[in-house]
Amino acid sequence: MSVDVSILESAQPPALGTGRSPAALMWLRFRVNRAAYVSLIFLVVLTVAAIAAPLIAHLAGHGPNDLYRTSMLDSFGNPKGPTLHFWFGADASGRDVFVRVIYGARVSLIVGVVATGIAATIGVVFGLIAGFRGGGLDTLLSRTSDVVLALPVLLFAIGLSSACSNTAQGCVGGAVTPGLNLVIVIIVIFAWPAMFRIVRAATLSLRESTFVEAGRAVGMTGRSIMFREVLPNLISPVVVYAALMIPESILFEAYLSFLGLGVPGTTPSWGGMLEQASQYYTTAWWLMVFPGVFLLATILAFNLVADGVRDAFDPKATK
Amino acid sequence: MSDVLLEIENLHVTFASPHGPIRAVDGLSLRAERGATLGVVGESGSGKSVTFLAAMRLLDPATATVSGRIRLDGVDLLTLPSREMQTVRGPRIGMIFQDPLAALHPLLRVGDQISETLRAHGDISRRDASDRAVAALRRVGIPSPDERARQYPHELSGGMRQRVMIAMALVLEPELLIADEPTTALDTTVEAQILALIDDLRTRIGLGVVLISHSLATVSQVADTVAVMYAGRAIERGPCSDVFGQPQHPYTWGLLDSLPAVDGGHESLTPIPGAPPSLADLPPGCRFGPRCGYRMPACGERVPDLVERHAGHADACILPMDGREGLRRAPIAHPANSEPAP
Amino acid sequence: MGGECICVMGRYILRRLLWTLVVILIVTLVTFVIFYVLPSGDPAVRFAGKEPTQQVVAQVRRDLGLNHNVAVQYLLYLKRLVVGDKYGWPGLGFSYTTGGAIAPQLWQRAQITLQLVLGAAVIWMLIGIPVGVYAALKPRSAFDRSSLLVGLVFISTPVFWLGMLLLWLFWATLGWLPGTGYVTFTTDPVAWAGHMLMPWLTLSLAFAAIYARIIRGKMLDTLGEDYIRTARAKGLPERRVVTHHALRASLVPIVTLLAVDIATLIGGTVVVEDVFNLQGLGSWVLYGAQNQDLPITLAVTLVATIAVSLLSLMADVIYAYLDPRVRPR
Amino acid sequence: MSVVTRPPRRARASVIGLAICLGAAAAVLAACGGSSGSAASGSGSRGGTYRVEATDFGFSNNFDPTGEYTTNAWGIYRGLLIRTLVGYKMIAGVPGNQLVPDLATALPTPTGNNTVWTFTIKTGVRFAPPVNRVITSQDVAYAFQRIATPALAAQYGFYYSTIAGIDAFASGKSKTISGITTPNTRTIVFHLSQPTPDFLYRLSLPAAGPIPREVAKCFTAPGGYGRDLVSSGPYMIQGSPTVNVSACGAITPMSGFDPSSKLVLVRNPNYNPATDSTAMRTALPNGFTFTINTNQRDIFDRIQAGLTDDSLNAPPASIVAQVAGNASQRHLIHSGLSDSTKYISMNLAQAPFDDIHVRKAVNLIMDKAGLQQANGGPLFGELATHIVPNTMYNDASSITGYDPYATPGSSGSVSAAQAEMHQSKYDPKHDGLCDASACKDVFTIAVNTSQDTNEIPVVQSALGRIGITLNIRALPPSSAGATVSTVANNVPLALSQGFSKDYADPSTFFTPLFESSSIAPTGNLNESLVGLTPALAHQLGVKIPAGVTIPSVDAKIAACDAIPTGSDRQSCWIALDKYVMESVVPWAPYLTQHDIHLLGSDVTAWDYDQSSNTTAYSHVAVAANKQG
Repeated sequence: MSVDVSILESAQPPALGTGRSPAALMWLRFRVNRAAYVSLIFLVVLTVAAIAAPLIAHLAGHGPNDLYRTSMLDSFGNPKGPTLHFWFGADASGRDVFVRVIYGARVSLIVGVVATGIAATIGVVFGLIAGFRGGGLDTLLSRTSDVVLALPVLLFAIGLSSACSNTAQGCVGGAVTPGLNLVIVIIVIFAWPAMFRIVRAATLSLRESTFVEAGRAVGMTGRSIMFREVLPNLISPVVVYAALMIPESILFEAYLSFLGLGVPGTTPSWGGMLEQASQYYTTAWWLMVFPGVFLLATILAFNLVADGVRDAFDPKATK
Repeated sequence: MSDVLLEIENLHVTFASPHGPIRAVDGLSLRAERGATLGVVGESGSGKSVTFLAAMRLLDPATATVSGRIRLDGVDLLTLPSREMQTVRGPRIGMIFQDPLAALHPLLRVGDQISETLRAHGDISRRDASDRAVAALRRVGIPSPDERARQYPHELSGGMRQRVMIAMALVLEPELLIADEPTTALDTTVEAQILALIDDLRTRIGLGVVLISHSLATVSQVADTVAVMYAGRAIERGPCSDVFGQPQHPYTWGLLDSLPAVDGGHESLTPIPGAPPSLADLPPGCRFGPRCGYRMPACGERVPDLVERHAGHADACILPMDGREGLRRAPIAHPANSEPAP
Repeated sequence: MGGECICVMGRYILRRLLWTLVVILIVTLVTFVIFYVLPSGDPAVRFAGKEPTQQVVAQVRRDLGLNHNVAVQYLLYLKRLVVGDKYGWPGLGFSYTTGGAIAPQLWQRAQITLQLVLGAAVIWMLIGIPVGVYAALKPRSAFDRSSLLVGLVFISTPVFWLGMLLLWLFWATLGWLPGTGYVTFTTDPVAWAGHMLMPWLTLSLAFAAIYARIIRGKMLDTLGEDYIRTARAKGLPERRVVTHHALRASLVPIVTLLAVDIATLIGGTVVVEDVFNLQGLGSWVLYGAQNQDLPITLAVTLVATIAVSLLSLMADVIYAYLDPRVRPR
Repeated sequence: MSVVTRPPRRARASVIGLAICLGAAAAVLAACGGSSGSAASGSGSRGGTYRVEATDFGFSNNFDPTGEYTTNAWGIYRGLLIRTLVGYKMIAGVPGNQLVPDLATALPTPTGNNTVWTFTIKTGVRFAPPVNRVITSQDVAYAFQRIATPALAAQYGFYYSTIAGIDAFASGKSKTISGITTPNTRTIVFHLSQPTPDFLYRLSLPAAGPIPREVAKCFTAPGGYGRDLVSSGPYMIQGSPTVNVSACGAITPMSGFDPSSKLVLVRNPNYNPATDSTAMRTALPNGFTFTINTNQRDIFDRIQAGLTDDSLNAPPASIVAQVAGNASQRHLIHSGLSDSTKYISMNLAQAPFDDIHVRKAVNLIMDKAGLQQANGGPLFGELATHIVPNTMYNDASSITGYDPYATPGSSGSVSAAQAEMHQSKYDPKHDGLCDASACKDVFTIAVNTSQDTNEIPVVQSALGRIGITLNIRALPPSSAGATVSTVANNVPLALSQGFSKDYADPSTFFTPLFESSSIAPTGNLNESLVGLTPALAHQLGVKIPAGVTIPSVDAKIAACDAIPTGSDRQSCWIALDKYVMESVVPWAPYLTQHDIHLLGSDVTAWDYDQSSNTTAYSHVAVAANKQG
């Protein structure tokens, strides 16, 4: 509050971390954040479960697309709730919700990581080029990102999804087919501009800084300055923002699936399961609760980890 | 000069920080008198502002620990219930700050900021309050105060803003005005005007003034009494003319030597070598010791007390009294290994 | 001075309005292009009945105005927008699927969406401000930390899931609240509020968390400002220092944010309207997009664009009113 | 006929009894014997308002009868607003599909080899306000001029293409339709350019009902007249009398109809019951309201609370299960068996379905019981085993029980299917599985509505047992329809397809679905491409696999269609039905859906209109004292 700032400034820097590598230091700072640490453990367990989904399905005795319509559906086709053998109950086709929830983690994790990876890469590369080169290329890329952000997301997603669903080939010569592939494409299209802007702005300010000047003075080429001098200095904002993009991508996938634009129902996904649940939630709560809790927990965990990553990179950011 | 208004006794202020406690003020004792100006001088971080923020109880209790006594007319402010403290701030003590642009609320008209003070401390109608605000502006010499009252801080000049601050601090006619670096952000001509205004008000309404400044020159213009602070302690205190005429502490010497002479004829400008110590990690003994050109082994043993050596003039240095004047003229070249010359 | 100020303001507003027109042109064009570049089948066939003959398809194509090339169609659309059509002004045309005029439905649905969004905004401000302020007054306290964590949970909760969860709990299971659907305020104010409560909450919780975070940050910054120290030094009661001085300064930048968020939601409450069966703009644009009903899609896109432009303009004007420092001089 | 972009939901029978007792819904069996089922008893009293709610009217032509092509509208027209020359009794079952005279005094006997049809119009039948005058033969003739006006986009105008001179009128070469003459105000004669034995059925469609020229001439775009429809039936749109029809410019929409919110019908003061029969219309309620309530769940809550009486939407299986399980509410469930078939469509020009053995194997492996359950169980539909629903055959005895692909429990037979697959060219390993690459990731269009989505895993699981794996795109109904009906998309397999009759002659199934002439580049109904010739394939961008000849049933359809209505014609269609199922195998049919209605407790009489596959509005009654 009303503390004379100079007092704090005159204090010595913390003794913590003398003689440790920056990575080890960050890990130390990350581990201090208990919520982030627990979240990371949860995500690791979830990832292992997703990879081992066939094994878990085998142990449960039900495949993700096995139908138990005589035992788990009533004569009206309504699903039955959790039992000893169907821990999370059955869905409207008599499939094991537990096994499908475990399989569903695959879609969320793949979308979160792959879409973010692609979008972040595009954003970083374009941002570096635009910020460093400037000129017409910068204008072109910046305007493109503006236009993308102005696109009506839903309309575009629905249009792209139906246009690519008309024929067996999909669209863009078979490069984009409905399902996971298309979902990732849609997310990437709408996610890269934000990263682009961050990297571009950071690059612009770095371009004027002394060490880049120094690089030029010793005769480094533009490209090597860009990758050897500028890029390393961008790692912190890029990693921090990319960490935040993962939960956003997962949420985006869930929305698309909920609106029927996501992966087809035969591939278990949490958003898709929740879409089905929306028809039954008043009578079959288990269809909504289990996939939803997993979805929430995963997004929350990624958000908490992102918080932890930000603190680890920039301890001053938290107030 | 016997009418003590504010008396600070053995004040300690400690801030909690991740790197250990910071002892910002450490056993300070001071007095301000009615109708007189006390100048408090020191580098930034010497604890001069913190002392008076503590007196106003404006330090965050979550981070600052305050002990000792601060008496206003004999009443200890530190133990006063916070509700009563509110009736001290404003009606009894007014305070103005270094950067008037930052210290005035940017979104409120200056007149409203003054009348708000009035309304917080008395049952007064909106109209009367704004009339009195205009009058207060007029009193601090603001031309066309009606118009100015309706303006926002950013629309005024720097000097004008500080006048507004003064008007606001004095509108409730307090006994004491604490001016924390009131002229630092202003240019020299405006500084003179503001100092003259403060001095004028002091004589006109018998106000006690505490003038906090890092600048000896500023203080020397208006102060009756001067206290020099270093690293949370007063190291010299006395009537203005004595402190500037016969400074006793090597730090005060250093301060005066680093001052450009007004006549411009001084041959050398000598800055004090080194930097003030970290308040979280104070040196043993005299805090000025490591930077002192006259250091003796005994300096590192004990924190010297402030001792009154002439009438009203005290210092906290263990150098023998009789040789000081000579020493000041011939400082030793390498303070670190120095022995005082006989 | 005042007159000059108004004149400068007027020019600024005019410039912004012109820019809005440009944005409208771009956005409608983009919508048009998406509709034609990413078609999900021939719209004329879709609206030609169940067993269309080629003549009927041709006739429908003419009736829907799809027989012109895309550029001409777009220009005709703009012309009708400006001049009006047989349904009045602005010429928004008729729905391909129902044949009904767009305009009256648009206003009707816009009202529902506005009620949803404004109600939610009130709720998220009512939650966000006190939580943010209190957290800022006691930074790192248990309240501060837990409010951050709970806020993060809200931010991480998919809106559609939250909606279903609330419906399941309070409607299907406990029966405390009426379920999906909408009742007009004039029909029955209590039923209206009952039907809107869950949609409001669903829409507002994540925003409440975000706003609490932002307000906390702004308050922390503001509380460190010199003028807060001045206010305390004047002997103002702490409550007044917090509300009148700190909060006031902290909320000014929130105004812009709030306006932009509200504006974005006007075309973007798709999921909440879908879950709660509210026939607002969001569910309409979903319907339009899924059924290739271009006039519906265009109308909602248009309204959403105008809302974003006008509200952000309004926010700037309000900002200038609240913060004298940014007023044009 | 109608492609099911909207799932067909209509049917035979009346009360819950029949429908449920056929199935295995044990929980509700108890209800069957004692079900009082107020329905066909029809002992209601006069008065009250029959209230219907729907999430959506879904009108295809804004309620203008010239182009309107939805069952919901037809049910309202027939029962309440439009009297055609010939009509139906609007009751459940086979009798409900039999023609009776309505506006005409008698069913005519055609002359000139089914080409000349002469009708006499009853006296004293008058239009409702604001027209108020007697209906003449010119009003019927005018309806055909509207059908023939291209700008009005009559959506089933093709049914009238055999009327002499209709093309000349359509192209503007003639001011009148030469094949329709009106010797006097009560007589109308149709001259057909070729024999059309089922022409009477075609005249029973609502577009053929009388339309007053003085009003309708003012509407020159499709759908416009729907807002000012002038009734010839016992009810009319509320606000009709206040419409000023003195000049086209003065006409305003009738206040009782807002396509986005409501359709309110009140008694037509000009209706003379003496010109009608109670066998067709009892017309007991004083009025009808059709209100849009977009909240489906709310509709059924309101019905159960007695706040409304009926819905155009089918109740969800979960609600039906709940009501059926409650003895005191069970009687509120009523249903009819719709004249529709739900099926999986296979494309005869796409591998692996170009091989009849694969198509037969698909039929043999299909878990029809599972598909039935996915649709809500036996209460929601009967298993279909061939093309045309039995209710459309006057005498279905020779096809009842016919199931060329019967399997135990109708759950599919792996051994039978694999034995069939064994003979296929796509089983080179002869292991009974579809081994070829064409059998893997078969591009499949499905529908993403809740019930249709439930069918996907059932089909996928069944086909997996004969080695066929699917690459499924689940689309919204309209997108799915548009995708499948665009021939160039070459969709090999389409799930959740449905077709329902326009009138009760099997030609309305066979002609659009299997005749080569109905193959069209877009909006194609012959999705299996039965009768596709190499020339046509080339033109449409379809590549028929080498060595494959696609069977044609054109000649058989033409032969049956030439037989005058009667038992010979019926036998011909039944034989064709069996032939298609065994020798063409374009489909795997699985369900004839029940049209389930959950009724409010105020309903005292209810019946099912088999001709329209809707509630028989002309036979319902409500407890009059309870309502205003």
